[in-house]
Amino acid sequence: MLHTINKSPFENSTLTTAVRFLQPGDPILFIEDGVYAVQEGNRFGALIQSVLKKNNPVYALKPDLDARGISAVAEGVTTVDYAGFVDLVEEHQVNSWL
Amino acid sequence: MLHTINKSPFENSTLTTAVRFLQPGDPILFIEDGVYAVQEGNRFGALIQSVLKKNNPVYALKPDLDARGISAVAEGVTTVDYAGFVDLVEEHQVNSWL
Amino acid sequence: MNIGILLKEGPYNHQASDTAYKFAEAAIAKGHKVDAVFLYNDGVNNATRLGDPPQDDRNVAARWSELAQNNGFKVLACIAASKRRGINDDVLIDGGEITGLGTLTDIAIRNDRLLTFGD
Amino acid sequence: MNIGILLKEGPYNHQASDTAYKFAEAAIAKGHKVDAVFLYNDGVNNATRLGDPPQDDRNVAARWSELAQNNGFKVLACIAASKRRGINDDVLIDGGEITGLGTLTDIAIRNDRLLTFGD
Amino acid sequence: MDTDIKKIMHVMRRAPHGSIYTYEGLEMILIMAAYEQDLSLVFIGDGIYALKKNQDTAGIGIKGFSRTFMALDGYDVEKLYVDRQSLEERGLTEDDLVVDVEVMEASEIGQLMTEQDVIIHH
Amino acid sequence: MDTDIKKIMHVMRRAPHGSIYTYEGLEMILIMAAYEQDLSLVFIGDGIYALKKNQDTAGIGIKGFSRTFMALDGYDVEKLYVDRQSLEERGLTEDDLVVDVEVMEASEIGQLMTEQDVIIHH
Repeated sequence: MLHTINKSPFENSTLTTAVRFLQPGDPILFIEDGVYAVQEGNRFGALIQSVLKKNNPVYALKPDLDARGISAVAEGVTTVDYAGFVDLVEEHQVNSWL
Repeated sequence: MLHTINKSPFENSTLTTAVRFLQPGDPILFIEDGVYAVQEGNRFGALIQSVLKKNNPVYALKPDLDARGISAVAEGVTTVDYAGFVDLVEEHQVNSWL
Repeated sequence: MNIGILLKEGPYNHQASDTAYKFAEAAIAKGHKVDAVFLYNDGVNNATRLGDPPQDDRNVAARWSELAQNNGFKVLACIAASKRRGINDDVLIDGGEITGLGTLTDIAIRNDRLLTFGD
Repeated sequence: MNIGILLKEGPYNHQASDTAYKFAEAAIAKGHKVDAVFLYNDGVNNATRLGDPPQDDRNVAARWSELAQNNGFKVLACIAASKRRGINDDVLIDGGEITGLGTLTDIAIRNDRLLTFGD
Repeated sequence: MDTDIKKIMHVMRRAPHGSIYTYEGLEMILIMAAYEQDLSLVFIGDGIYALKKNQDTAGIGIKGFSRTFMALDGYDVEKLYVDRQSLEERGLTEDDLVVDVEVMEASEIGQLMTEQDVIIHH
Repeated sequence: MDTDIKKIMHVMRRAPHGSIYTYEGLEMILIMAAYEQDLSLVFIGDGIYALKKNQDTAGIGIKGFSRTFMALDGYDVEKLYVDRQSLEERGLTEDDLVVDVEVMEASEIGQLMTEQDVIIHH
């Protein structure tokens, strides 16, 4: 199950809520304002690392990172373009946390 | 300066952000989903009490409380109807935190 | 007291338009003057008369139209925000008008209060 | 892979419609079939052809209309949500259609994926 | 044929009345209920507030709908799950809700999510 | 007459691109700037991200606008205040921003708020 998150974790509880429901192996894809979660050096770094450690792959949509001027992402986060988003949807059912 | 807050503090950072900018004496009025902040016995009780202790009056819009089934509000919170909202606006300039 | 209202969300999807309306009603009932309601962002969607909500629900746009006409104010929709969202003179409620942000500036300057309602 | 898309926010105000469009484009480019785009909540505002954004900006509704017609799918607007918000047959984009929630249920049932975009 | 029955989960996440998502979500669920799929509703975060007893919307001029959740049973929609942590954080108990629900841990709900064909957040 | 000049504060609170509020807010500010009022802009929370350097929106197909903040100076809009805590929480410094701003404590910004005739959040 692919979880997409589109809200900034600084203003909205979506990320902290969604991670409670993650199952082992479920990937997360950050899109839109959600990508602020993976900016290197911010205070969500520990949360992102703990998700990765539980074998949940973490992705972020590169066009959304670029649009927001985020060039460095937290270690272990994979960036994908829209085609990569489609690839993830091929592999998984989708749970879009709005 | 009257501060209005219309977001649930459980999902959104608006309340915790807004209180950092409060000046002594500034009243807060909770409206719409903001009124969940003053439901008696929830985890924002301590924050509401600390605001009240700094001489910031706390109001909540009764029609919004009623709509959400909130009958008991935290101690020290005053409920007002739309006419009371108008009274507060007569007395203060308004800062609507969206 | 003279009051301007800035409304930043469309009807139904968010409570903002309902709260603004209830506030305006109460202010008028207490003898205050609502100078104008200015619609911005998705708020311009309050100005279309094409809405056709269920019979047992409120008609947000019609209600604004009536309150405005009965109390001598206009429901003003920002032209740039309106064009983006497909609001034009052909679909406008009675008492509605499409105008520029300069008008909002005038409203902010000439009134005792400018209240914002949104999401 | 057959894909249905559920779009819950209107154009411009939120990025949802842009992301859904970019995703649909990419899926089609990779040989997948977009079965339908279903508009719900304020999402129905994507179906009006009255929008007239600045020349240097994208035209969200026109873009959906074109993608739908070029790829054999419909942009479907929920009738109840549309009536509330003033979307009707007179303002509908080419490739758009007003329909019921039963159609969304069929889309959910018959496709390999149903993706939601919103706020 | 069982394989034609899809598992569709509706996730209610917003407080009622401040926005229309929960109300229009419920309208969607009522229609889907006629299609004999395997429907479930999950209440997470502020979504739980939609089930709060004693909502009286007369003062805000918006139609109430909490009682509509009581009608779901008649449509054979019987899987109503509530996230325990969301409930407790809000100082609420099952007695505060208009319908019978099953209170579950996030891990259990997360497991159910992985079994779904479609998940829609409202 | 000084008494005709109103103090109008615009509070930027949203991240850019995910929603239109900051962009349409900036359009409002550019018009208001022609009216010779006492304008100020305050960046709080995710609003700070609107000023982030090196935004490239080509990939999402939305027009960028961060450079428009650089034009404000030409409209005599020179009061740009940033909340220190919001900046630090996001791991950013003044060097990350496209324009010169004054970084202030929340208490100072709160004091400025009380002096305003009009405050508009975007």
